[in-house]
Amino acid sequence: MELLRSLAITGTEEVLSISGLILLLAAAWGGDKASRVISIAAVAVLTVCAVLTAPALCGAAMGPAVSAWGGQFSGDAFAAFGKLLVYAGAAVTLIVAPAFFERSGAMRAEFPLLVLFAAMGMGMMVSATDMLSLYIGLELNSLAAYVLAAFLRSDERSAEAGLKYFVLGSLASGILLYGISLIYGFTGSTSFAGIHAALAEPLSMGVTFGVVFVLAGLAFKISAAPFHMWTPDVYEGAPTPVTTFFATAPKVAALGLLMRVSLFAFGAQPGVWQQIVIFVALLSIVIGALGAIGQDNIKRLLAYSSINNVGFMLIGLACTNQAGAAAMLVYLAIYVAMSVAGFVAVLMLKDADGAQVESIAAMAGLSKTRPGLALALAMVMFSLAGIPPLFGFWGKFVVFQAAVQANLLSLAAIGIAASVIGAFYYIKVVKVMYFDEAVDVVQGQSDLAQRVLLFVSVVAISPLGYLLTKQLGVLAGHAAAALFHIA
Amino acid sequence: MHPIQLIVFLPLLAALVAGLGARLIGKVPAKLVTTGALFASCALSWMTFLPFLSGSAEASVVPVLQWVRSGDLDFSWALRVDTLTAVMLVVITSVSALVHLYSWGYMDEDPDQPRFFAYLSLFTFAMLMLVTADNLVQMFFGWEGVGLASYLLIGFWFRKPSANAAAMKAFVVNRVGDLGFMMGIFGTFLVFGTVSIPAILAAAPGMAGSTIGFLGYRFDTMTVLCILLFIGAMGKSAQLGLHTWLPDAMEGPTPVSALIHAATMVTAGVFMVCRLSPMFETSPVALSFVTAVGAATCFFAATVGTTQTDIKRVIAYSTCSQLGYMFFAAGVGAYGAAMFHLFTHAFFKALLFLGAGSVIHAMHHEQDMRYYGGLRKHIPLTFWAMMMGTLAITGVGIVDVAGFAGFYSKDAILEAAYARGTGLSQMAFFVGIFAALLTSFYSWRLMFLTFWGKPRWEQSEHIQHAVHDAHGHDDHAHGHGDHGHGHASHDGTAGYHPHESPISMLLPLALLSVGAVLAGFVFHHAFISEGGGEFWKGSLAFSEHLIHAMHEVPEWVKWAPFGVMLTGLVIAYVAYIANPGLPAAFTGAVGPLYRFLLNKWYFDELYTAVFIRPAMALGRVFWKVGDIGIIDRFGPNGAAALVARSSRIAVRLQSGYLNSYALVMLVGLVGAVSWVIAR
Amino acid sequence: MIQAFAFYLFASFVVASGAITILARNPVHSVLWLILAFFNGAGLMVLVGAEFIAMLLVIVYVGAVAVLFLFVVMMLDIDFSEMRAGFIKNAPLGVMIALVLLVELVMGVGAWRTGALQLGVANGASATPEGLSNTAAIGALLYTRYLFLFEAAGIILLVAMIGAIVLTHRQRSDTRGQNVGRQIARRPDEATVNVKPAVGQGVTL
Amino acid sequence: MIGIEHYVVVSSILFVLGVLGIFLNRKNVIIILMSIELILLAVNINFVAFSAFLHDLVGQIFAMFVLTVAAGEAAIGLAILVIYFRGRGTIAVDDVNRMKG
Amino acid sequence: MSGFPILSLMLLVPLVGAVACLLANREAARMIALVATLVDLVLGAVLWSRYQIGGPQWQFQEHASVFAGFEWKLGIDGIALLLIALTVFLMPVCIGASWNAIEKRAGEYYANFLVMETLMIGVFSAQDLFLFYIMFEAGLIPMYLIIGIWGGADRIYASYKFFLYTLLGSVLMLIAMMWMVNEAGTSDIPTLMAYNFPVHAQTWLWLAFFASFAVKMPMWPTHTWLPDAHVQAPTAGSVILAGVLLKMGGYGFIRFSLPMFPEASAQFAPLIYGLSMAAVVITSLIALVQHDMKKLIAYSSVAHMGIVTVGLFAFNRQGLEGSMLIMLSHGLVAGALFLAVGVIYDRLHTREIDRYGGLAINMPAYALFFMLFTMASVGLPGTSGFVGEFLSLMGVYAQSSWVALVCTTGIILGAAYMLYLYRRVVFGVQKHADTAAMPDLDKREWAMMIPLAAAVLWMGIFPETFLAPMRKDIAALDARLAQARPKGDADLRLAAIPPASATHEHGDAMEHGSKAEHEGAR
Repeated sequence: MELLRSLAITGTEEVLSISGLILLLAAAWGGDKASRVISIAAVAVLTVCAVLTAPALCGAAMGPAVSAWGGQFSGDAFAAFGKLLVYAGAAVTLIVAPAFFERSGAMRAEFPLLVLFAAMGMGMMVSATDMLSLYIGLELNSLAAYVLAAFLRSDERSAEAGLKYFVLGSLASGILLYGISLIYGFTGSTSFAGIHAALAEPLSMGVTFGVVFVLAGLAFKISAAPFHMWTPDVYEGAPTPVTTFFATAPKVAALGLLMRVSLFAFGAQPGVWQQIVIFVALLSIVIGALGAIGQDNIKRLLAYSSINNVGFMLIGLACTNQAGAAAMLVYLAIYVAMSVAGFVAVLMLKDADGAQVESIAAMAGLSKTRPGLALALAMVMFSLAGIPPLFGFWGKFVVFQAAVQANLLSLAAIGIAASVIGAFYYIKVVKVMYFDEAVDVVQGQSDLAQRVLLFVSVVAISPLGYLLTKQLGVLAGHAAAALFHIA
Repeated sequence: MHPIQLIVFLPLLAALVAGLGARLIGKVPAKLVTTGALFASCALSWMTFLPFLSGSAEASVVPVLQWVRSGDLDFSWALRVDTLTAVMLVVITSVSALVHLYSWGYMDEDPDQPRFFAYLSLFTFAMLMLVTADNLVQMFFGWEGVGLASYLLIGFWFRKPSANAAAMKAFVVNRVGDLGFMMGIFGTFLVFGTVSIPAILAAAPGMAGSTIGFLGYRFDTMTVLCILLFIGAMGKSAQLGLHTWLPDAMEGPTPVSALIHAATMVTAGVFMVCRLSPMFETSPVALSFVTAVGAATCFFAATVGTTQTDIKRVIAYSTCSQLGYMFFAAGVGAYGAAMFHLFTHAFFKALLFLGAGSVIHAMHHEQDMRYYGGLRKHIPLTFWAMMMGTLAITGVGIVDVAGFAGFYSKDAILEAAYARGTGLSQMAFFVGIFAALLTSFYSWRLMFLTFWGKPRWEQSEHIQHAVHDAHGHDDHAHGHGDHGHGHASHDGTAGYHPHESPISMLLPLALLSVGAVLAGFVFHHAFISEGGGEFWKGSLAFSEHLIHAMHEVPEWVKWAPFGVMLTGLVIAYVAYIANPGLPAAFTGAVGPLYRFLLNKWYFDELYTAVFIRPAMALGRVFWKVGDIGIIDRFGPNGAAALVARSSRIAVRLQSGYLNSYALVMLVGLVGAVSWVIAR
Repeated sequence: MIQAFAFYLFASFVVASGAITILARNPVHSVLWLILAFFNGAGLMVLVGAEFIAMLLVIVYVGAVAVLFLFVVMMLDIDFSEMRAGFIKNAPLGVMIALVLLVELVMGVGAWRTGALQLGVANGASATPEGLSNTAAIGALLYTRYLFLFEAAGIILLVAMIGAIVLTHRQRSDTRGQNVGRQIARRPDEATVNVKPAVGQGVTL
Repeated sequence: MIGIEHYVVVSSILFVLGVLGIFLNRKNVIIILMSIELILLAVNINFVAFSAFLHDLVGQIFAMFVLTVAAGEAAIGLAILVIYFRGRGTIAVDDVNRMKG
Repeated sequence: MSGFPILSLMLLVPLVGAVACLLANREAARMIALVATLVDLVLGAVLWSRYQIGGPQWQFQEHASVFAGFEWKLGIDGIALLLIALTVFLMPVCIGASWNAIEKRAGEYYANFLVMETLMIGVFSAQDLFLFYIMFEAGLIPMYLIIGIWGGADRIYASYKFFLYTLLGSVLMLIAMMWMVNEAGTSDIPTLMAYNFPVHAQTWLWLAFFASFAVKMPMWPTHTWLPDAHVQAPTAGSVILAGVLLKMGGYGFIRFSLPMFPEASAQFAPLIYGLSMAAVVITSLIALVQHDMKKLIAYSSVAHMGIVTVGLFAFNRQGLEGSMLIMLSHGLVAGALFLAVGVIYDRLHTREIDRYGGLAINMPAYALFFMLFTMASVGLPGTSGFVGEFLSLMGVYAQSSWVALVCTTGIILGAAYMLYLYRRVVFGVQKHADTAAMPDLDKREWAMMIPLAAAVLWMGIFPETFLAPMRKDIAALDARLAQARPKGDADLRLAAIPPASATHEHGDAMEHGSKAEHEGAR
C-alpha cells in the first residue's frame, strides 16, 4: 500500500519518465522527421501532468498525507504550484522550438525528450523533501539543460554556452554537494524534516557551513549574484527557445527548491541565512540592473533582467515567513509570464531572411514596422521594470509588501530604489523601438503558435492581469501554507 | 440701481465694447461709447458729490457680488460711497472725461484709437474700484488694475522699445510697493481678523501699543502695519526710492500722463493713507515715516525738475514733488489738506500736462524744451491755459484775499506742517518752502523756455522730419520738385508753422483752467476749514485741533510761500529771459551737482547696478551653475554617470572567462562563509 | 597503528596526486594522476568499512570515467606543445582566497583538533544492519526506500547518453550506412538486370 | 581508529584543490573537468566517512548516487567539449570568451 | 448616492477611446479623441452638478472588490472634484492643440492622451491607497511616450529625465504606503486620513511621500526635469503636464501628507518653507534669463508651485484654499500659456524668444489673449492667479512673516519675467519677415482660448464657484491639522493697559483683536 501511495504521489514524474521512454522509442524509430509530432505529444504529456497536479494545489494538499518514499518527496500544494509553472514553461519551449530550429535544420527528435526529462527533474526538485531527491532532481534537470544549451552544436556560441554552463554548473553542484555532506555529517540526516529538527538545537559551525554551501550552490541555479556570472553568456549563447526554457522552468524549480530548503529544512535557523539572502538579493538587483545597461543583445539584456528579478524575489525569501513565500510565488508566476512574453517576442524578431534578430539596435523603429510586436515588447519592458499598471508591478508590490510586513524596511527601501536603475534599461528598449528612426530590419513572419503564445502572455501581464490577483493570491497562499506546514 | 454702480461700471462696459468690439462697430463709435460713458459717469459723480458738499448725504455701501470667503476671511465686491470717495469720484471722472475728449484731437492720427480709449476707460474703472473699495483687497484690486492700465497705456506705442521698457518698469516698480501693500493686508488680517476697512479703522485704536513679531523682531503692531501699507502707497505715488518709474512713464501718450500720472493714479497712495488715516493715527512712528518720505520726495523731485529738458519730464518731477507735499501733509496729520491738494493738483496738473500735450502736438511730437521757444504767439490759447496751470502750481495768491488753486492747498500744507510743531514737521516745513522755491523756478523755466524767446526749432529732428515729410508730400502732390531750400529759414523755425490744437483739445484745457483757477477758492472752506469735520464725516481722521493751530501760525509762515514763489519767478526770469547765457555758465560752475541732478540723483543707475544686473546675473548663475552645474550635474546626470560607470565595471567583470566566473563564485562563497564565522 | 599508517599513506597520496592533477602540464598525465587519486580515495573508504563504494569508485571511475577522459584527450588531437603555461593574472588572489576557504573549513568546522567534531545523530532508520555485509545492506536499502531515486538515476544516465549522442553524433555524408530493411527486402529479380547494350554505346548502371 | 576530523581535513583539502583547479587553470578545459571530479571525490570521502561514523547508510547511498551522476556529468561534459573543439579547434580556457560583457 | 458608477464611466470612456484611436487613422483618431474628451467633459459637468456642496464628505462612492491587496474604490470630495473638473476641462483643449500639429502616428498619440486622462481622473478619484499609487505611477508611461515620440530635438534626454526622476521620487512612497496599510490594517484612504500614525513613524513616512510629491510638484531642487520635459514635449503635452500632472504633487500633499501625518508635516514645515522660498526666488530669477519661451514658463511653474507648497503648509484655511486655487488657476494659466506658445510655435517652429517680436501688430487677438494669461500668471487681481496667491501668502503670513515676505517677492519677479517675455515676443517692432507674416488666431485656436480665458476671469472674479465645493473638506482638514499647528511668529501682544476710551468705544473691535491674538498664540 505504502508503495502504491508513494507511486501515486510521484505520479507525474512516472508519467513523464515512462512517456519519455516511449517517445524515445518513437524518436529512434521516426528519426528527426518525427520531431514535430513528438513535440506535440510531449506538450500533451505535460498537459496531462498539469491536470494531474492541479488538484493538489487547489485542494491545498499538505502534510504527511502527501509525503512519499519515506519522506523523500511531497506532493503538497507547494510542489503543485511549482510543477504547474514548470510544465507551463516546458510546454512553451516545446511549442516555440520547432519553428526556431526548422530554419537551421537543427531540430532533433531528442529535443522534446530532453525537455521532458528536464521537466521530470524539475518536478522532483520542487517536490523534494530530502537532500538526496533534491540532488537527483537537480542533476537530472541540469544534465538535460547542459545539453540543451549546447543544442545548436554547429553554432560556436551555443557550444560555448553549453561549456560554460556545464563547468560552472558542475562547480556549483560540487559546492552544493559538499554542503550537503557537511549537513549530513553534523545533523545525521539528509531529510528536510530531520535537518529541521536537528537545526532546532544549538548550531554547530559545521552545519552552518553546510547551510552556506548549500545556499551558494542553489544560488547558482537561480542565477543570483555573485553566482550569476554564467547567466548572460548562457542566455545569449543558448538557442532562444532554450533560453526561454532557462528563464522559466528551471528558475521556478530552483527557486522552489531554494524556498523549501531554506524555509523548511533550514527554517529553524533563519538567522543564519537571512542576512546572506538579503545581501544576495540586493547584489542581484544592483548587478542585474547595472549589467543590463549597455547591452546590445536583447537576450543578454533579458538575462541581466532575470538576475535583477531574482533579486526581487529573494526579498520575499528574506522575509522568512509565509507571507513572504506567498509573495515570492506570486512574483514567480508573473515573472514566468513576463519571460514567456519577452522571449516569444524576441523569437518573433526576424530579418527579411528569416534569421533571428537579437541586436537591440536593429529594433529601432520597430513600432512603425511591427506595431503589434513593439507594443507587446514595450509592455514586457514596462512590466519587467515594475511600472504600474502593468502586471509586473504586482509581483514587486507583493514582495515589497511582504518585506514591509516583516519589518525589513530598509531592505525594501533600498531594493525599490535600486529598481529605478533597472527601469533605465527597460525603457531604453522602448526608446529604441519607439523613438528612434526605423531601420527596417525586422520583417520576417512569425507563425501562429508564437503569436497566440505572445498574445496570451501579453494579456496576462497587461493591466487585465490584476483581475487574476485574487486567484493567484489564493493559490500562492495554499502553496506557501504547505511549505510552512511542519509535520 | 444705485448711481455708484453706473459710475463705476459704465467705464468698464465702455472699455469692453470699445476694446473687444471695435472691429465690429468701427472706430468712431468706439470712441463715442467710451467718451459718452465717461461723461455720464462724470455727471453722476458730481451729482453724488454735491450732496456731500452740502452735508446732506450719508456714507453708504452698495454690495455687488460675493468675492472670496475663506475661513474667517471674507470680502466681497462692494462699492462704498462717503465724502472721501465722492471727492475722488469727482476728480477721477472729471479729469478722465476731459482726457477722453482731449484724446479725440490728440490721438487723431493714431490707427489704434479704439484700443487707446478702451484702455483709458478701463483705467477709469479700476481707479473707481480703488476709491470705492470697502475692503483692503478690493482696494488692492483697483490698485493693481490701475497699474495694469498704466502699464498698457505707457506701452501704448508698443513699437517703441523705450515705451515698452518704461511700461514694464512702471509695473515692476509698482509691484515692489505692492509687496508692502500685500504684506500690510496680511498683517492687518492677522491682527484684526478682517480686511473690511471700517472694521479695521474701528478696531485700530485698540491695538495701539500692542507689539507683534515681524521678521524675527518685535515691533509696535500698528507701526509695522502702517509702514507696510505705506510702502504700497510709496510705489503707486512714486515716492523717493520707488519713484523711478514715473518720469519714464512719460513715454506714454500725453493724455495718459495727464490722467494717470498726474491727476489720479499716482494720488492713490495719498488716498489710501487718508482712507486709513485712523489707523495711521495710532502710530506716531509710521506718521513720522510718512512725513519724512514725503518731504524727501518733495525736495528730491523738485531739485531734479530744475534740470530736466523734456517738457513732460519736468511736469512729471513736478508731480512727484507735489505728491511729496501731499504725503507730508498726511504725515503731519493734515489729511484734509492732503486731500485738498490732491483735489486741486488734479486740476492744475492735468491742465499742465494737457497743455504740454498741446504744445507737443503743435511741435510735431518734439518734447525737448531746448528746441522750443517763442511759441506764445503761435499757440496763444495753449499758452494761456499753461499760464493758468503755472500760476496754480506755483501757488500764486494773496494771503487772506484770493489765489489760484495751488495757493490754497499748498499753503495749507505748509502751515499744517509748521503748526504741528514737532521737529520733523518743522523740518518738513522748511523743505516744503524750499521745494516751493524750486517749483516756482522750474515751472517758470518751463514757461519761459517754451513760450518766450526765439524759436529754436530747427535743431529738432522731429521738426525736420515734419518739414521734410510735408515737403515730400508736396513734391508728390504737385508732381514737380522744389529743389531749393525754401523751408530753411533763418529765424530758427526751420520753416515750420505750429498750429493751435483742435477744439476737442482746447475745450478740456479751458475747463481745466477754470478748475485750476477756482478749485481752491471754491472748495477750501469745505475741505480744510474748521468745519471740515462735518464735510469729511469721519471718512478720514480730521483734526479740528490742527486746523485751529494752522490759523495761529506766524504771519511770516503764511507769507513765506508767496515770497519763495516770487524768488523763483525772478531767478527763472533772469536765467531764461534776461540773461540766457547764465544757465550754461552756472551749470558749468557746479558741474558735478548739475550732473547729479540731471541724472536724477543716479537712482536708475544705482538700481540697475544693485538690482537689475545682479538679478540677471544671479538668474544666470542659478541657471548655469545652480541648475545645470550643480543640481543636474550631481543630481540626475551625476547619478546617470555613476550608474553608467558602475555599469561599465559590472560589464568588465563579466569578462567571458571561465576562470574569473569561477573566481567570483568562490569569492561569494568565501564571503558568505566568512560572514557566518564573523557573525 | 596499521590503520593510521594506511590512512596517512592514502591521505597524503590522494592530496598529492590531486594537486599534481591540476598542475600537470600534460592532460594525459593529469588523467593518470587523477586515477591515482581515485585509487587512494577508494583506499580511504575501505578504511572506514565502505568497501562497496570503494569498489564502485575504482570500477566506475577508473574503469569508465578516467578512460573516457583519456579517450577524449587522445581523440581531440590537441597539440600540447602549444598549450599555454602559467596562471591567470589574478592567480595570487585566487590562491589566497582558496587558502582562506581551506583555513575556514578546517578551523571553522573544528577538524584541526582531535575530538572537536560534534557529529549529528542519525535517526537509525538507515542504520547499518548487524550481520549484513556492506554491499548487501546498501542493496537492501537501495531497492526499497530509494527505489524511485534509483530509477531516476537511471534516467539521468539515459539523459547523459541521449545528450552525448545528440551532441556528438554526426550524420556523415561520406559514409554508407547499412540499410537492413532494404537488404532483407531485396529480391533476386531486382538484383540483376538484363540489358542488351548496343555495340559501342555502353550501359548505364 | 582514525578520527573523523582527519577525513574532513583530507576532503577539505581535496575540495579546495578541485576549486583551485577550476579557476587557476588557463590551459585546458579537460583539466577543469578533472577538477570537478576531484571535488566530487572530496564530497564522496566526506559522505562515506560521515556515514561510517554515524553508523548510517544514507551517506554511502548518497555517495553512490553522486558517483552515478558524476559519470553522466563526465559524459556530457566531454561531449560538449568535443563539439566545442570541433567548432573552435581549441579547448584552451582562454579562448572560451566569445561572449562577454 | 445615485448608485450610477459615473466615475468608472469617466475612466472608461477615454480608455475605450484610446483603444479605438489605436486602430484608427489620423483624421478618425483625432475625432474619436475629441469626442471622448468632450463626453468626459459632459460627464464632468454632470458630476459637478450632482455634487452636493456641504453634503457627505465622500460622494459618488464606488466599491468593487476585484483585486487582492487593494480594491477598486472610487469616490470624490470637493478637492478631487475640482481637480477632475480641471482635467476634463483641459483635455479637449489638448486635443484641439494637437489637431494639426501632430502628423506622425496620430492614433498612438491620441491614445496616449486618452490613457493619460483616465489615469489622471483615476488619481483624483481613487479611494484606495494602492489604486491611487497605480494610477499615479502609471501616468509616467504615456507621458514618457508623448515626450519621447512627439517631442523636440532633445526629447530623449528629456523623456529619460522625466521618467527616472519621477519614478525615483515615487518608489519610496510605495514602501511608506505599505507600511501604513500594514499598520492601519486598511488601504482605504478616508480611513487612513483619520488614522493617527505614531509620531516617530510619521517622520519617515512623511519624507517618503515628500520624495514623491516634491519631485512631482516639482519643488526646488528636484525641479530640473520640468524645464527639459516642457521644452521637449509637444504643446498639448506641456499643457497637460503643467495643467494637471504637476497638480498631482499638490494633491498628494493635501490628500496624504497633511491629513495623515499632521505632526510630521508641522515638523517639516520649515523644510518646505525653505525649499519653497528657494524655489520662488531662484527659479524666478532663472526664468528672467531664459531664451526659450517654454523653458521660461516651465521655470515660472516651479515658482508658482513654491507658493502652493507654502500655502499648504500654512496650517490654516486661507493657505489651504489658496493653494488649491493656485493649483486650479495655474492649471488653466500655465496650460493657456503653453498653448499660446504652441500657437506661434506651430507657425514658426521655434521657441526662441528672439525670433519673435511685434506680434501685436499682425496678431492682435493673440496678443490680447496672451496678455490676459500673462497677467493671470503675474497674479493680477481679477484674474484667477490672484485669489489663490493672495490667500496662500496670507495663510503663510500667519505662520511666518519671513516666508511670506520672501515668497511675496515672487509677485515682483513674476511680473518681471512675464512682462519681459511679453515685451520681447508681442511688443516691439517686427524684426523678422516670417514673424510678421504669421496669421492671427484661426477658429480652432479661438475655440481653445475662449474657454480658458473665460475660466481665468471667472475664477478671478467669482472664485466662490470653486471655493464652495471644497470649503467643507478644507475645514475638515484644517480641523485635523489643528492638533499639530505650529505657533506662528507673529505672537501678537496687546498693550498692558489699553486706552480706556478706545476699549469702551471699540469693544467689538477688541474682540477681533483678542481673537487674532488667540490665533497668533496657537
